[in-house]
Amino acid sequence: MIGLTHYLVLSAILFSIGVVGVIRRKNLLMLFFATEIMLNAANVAFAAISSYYNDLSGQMFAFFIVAIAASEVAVGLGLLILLYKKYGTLDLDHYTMLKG
Amino acid sequence: MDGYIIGTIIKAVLILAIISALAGFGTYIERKVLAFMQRRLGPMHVGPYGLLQLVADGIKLFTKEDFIPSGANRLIFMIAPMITAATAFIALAAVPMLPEFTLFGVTVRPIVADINIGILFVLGMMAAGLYGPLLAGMAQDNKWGLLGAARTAIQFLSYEVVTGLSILAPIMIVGSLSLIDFNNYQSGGIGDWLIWKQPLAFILFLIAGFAETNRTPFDLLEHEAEVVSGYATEYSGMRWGMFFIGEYTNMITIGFLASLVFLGGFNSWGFLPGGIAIILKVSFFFFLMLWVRASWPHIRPDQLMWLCWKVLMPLAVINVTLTGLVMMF
Amino acid sequence: METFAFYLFAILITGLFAVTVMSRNLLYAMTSLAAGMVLISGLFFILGADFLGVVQLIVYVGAVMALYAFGMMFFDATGVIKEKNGSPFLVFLLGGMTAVLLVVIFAAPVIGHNVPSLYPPVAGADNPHAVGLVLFTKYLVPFEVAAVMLLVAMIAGIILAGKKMERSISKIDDSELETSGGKDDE
Amino acid sequence: MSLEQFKNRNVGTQNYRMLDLEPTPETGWGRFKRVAKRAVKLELFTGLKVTFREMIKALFGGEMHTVKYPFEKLPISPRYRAIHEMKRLLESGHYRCIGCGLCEKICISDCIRMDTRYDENQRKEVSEYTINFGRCIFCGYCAEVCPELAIVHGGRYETASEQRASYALFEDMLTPLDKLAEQKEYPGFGWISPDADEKIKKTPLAY
Repeated sequence: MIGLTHYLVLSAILFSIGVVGVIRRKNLLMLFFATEIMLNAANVAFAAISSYYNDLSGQMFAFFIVAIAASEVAVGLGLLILLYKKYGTLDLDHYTMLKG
Repeated sequence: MDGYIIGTIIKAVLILAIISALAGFGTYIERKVLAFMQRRLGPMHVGPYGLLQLVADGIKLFTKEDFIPSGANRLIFMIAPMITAATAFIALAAVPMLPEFTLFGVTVRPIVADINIGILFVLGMMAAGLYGPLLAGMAQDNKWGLLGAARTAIQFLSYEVVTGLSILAPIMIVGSLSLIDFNNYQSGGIGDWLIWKQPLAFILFLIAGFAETNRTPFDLLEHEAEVVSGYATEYSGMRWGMFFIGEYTNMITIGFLASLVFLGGFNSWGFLPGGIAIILKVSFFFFLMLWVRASWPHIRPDQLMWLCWKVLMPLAVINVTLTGLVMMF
Repeated sequence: METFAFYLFAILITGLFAVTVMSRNLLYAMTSLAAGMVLISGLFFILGADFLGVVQLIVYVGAVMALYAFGMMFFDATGVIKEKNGSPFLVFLLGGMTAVLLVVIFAAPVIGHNVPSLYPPVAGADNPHAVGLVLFTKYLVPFEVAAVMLLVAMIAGIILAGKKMERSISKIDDSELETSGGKDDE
Repeated sequence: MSLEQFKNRNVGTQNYRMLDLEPTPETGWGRFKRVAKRAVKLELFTGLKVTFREMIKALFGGEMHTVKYPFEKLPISPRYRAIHEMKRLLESGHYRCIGCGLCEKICISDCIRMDTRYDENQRKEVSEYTINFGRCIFCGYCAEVCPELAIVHGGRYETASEQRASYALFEDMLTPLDKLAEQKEYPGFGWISPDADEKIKKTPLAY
């Protein structure tokens, strides 16, 4: 039988995958993807806790996370498009103008 | 429990078979109706009245050479048509097709999964269906495909908003998301149909449905005169056939949704039993799509966006607000 | 049945997200991420959070990922990404340590067995009703704040990405195009 | 449809009708008024009505306009430019081509190849003549330039075949000897126009 722990471990693994992505990738779009993975992992944990503790607060937080992801994509994609128009690349290593 | 699973599997297979056959038959009907409206004969020579044309088409689609362009992303190119077909059929899972009937002493409910959020599930699955054309256009190494994919993204994303908002007002009146509840709400004859309470929502839903199924006033995704065939430029054979089946299945789904939500669903209609009534309604919507295709020219992409964001969406929001005010007082 | 569904979904989601993180091809990454999100909505359905599952389908899969895909068309992103990885060993060490740490934390016996349920679902109401009741009473202020945040994000997105939107290319005179030829190509 | 309708090229004598279109409104208020007027007059449904009426007429009135193509064919215009034909001299039956090579020279898609040699009478003789119909765009320049009216465009438009090389040889295009009596002069490209006499002006000799 599947218990809360199963879902939490799954969520932790997914979150770690997101962390690996954030550390490893240099492409800005891939960083956004990794962020989405982490948000989704949190969603899974929230929904599981909400279901097993019989409390709707978890689902509420999941809804707000979805809203945050939606606004993140709106602003972030606009910024990415601007950056790409300006530098012609999305590679983080190229954005080094603040380096002394 | 086992009986339930077996019953569900049987229902799913039946719906898959019947609807894909109907989708094939729909191409024949479309050709015939369009031909008559243009004073032509349409397919005539394969079988009586050209009825076997769809068999011939099927043979042609299956035996046609299936090639993948050398610059394309092979894997994505291959799975994109399956996404279209699969999401179209999954969306049908939450749609009740016919009223309950008894067969060999077993009461059959012709719905694969009666979930209490049925209508949102259908809309969500049709929203996920946009990945078919989108990925197909991006995976093939073709400018027309990319343009088609860009148009897919803007058209489907924009009109999902209108579909959702227009159907929100009926949801508020009925107070449930289950399509069966919608049907039961309108069980009292023609006077109970939701179209009389929500005419604006019905029109908005119909327009958005045309856009979501890529039908003619809004068939920007694969309009031959502008983008060769849009997302389907490089597709041939059975992969292209899957796009086709998905599109026709979506047409049938929109027809069922419109009949169930606004036109009284499968309640018996006068002397007509409910099953025949809903088939008539869906057939009418199917015919309406062909009729409109024969009559109206299609519009430019900027007009499409103008229509969605400056006309339909404000109207939908006003409709929802008015419905809320009327229900409150 | 539920066990089987959970393990199927869990393995598929993990694999798909791993593909997202590891793939050198943006198209593969986007596709597998979207597929993973669809499967996560399946997890929500198993957990009984029907409405959350549908929101995941419509908002995440239907809108957010589609927007990313639309954005990818601006970036010429169908090819292979070249990126330099400084020290893959360090990455996997850090990632692995995070994973181990999180799993240990979550798998450890949680001291939450007697946590009182703050907003239990209303008896007799199905999931959308219960969610609506809680969302519009206890969480009304956060809901409004989220709405304002979405509005702000929408305006910001339009302003960032939509420069020169009022300029219609089809309404420019041909003579003007000829005289200013090449100037627009920045 | 009869051939006369094809031949009638006097634009303006046909029964055309000018549509009384109002000018496109420039201001926002004008546009709104137009939208409102069209919505009230239900102009969209006029289109639906027309197509439905046509369908009823076609189904029950028998007003079908289909030409069952392989079984019945419409006449084509005399100036239609399909597969080339090589003509023969009516008196001797010899082919008209004198091997001047003008058609090869003028061909803009570079699809005509010809080879000539002197025969025993020291006359130029065409030894090889091919047209690559994979490249030909049927522009009609070869027929226009030919001084002997030897190469013309015929009316054979059904050109599906197993091989690309079909129709492409000199012998395939040449009028068969036994059909010489039926050879029709070509009134289209390259042929002098019927009113050529009126168009010719006398060269002024007195300067």
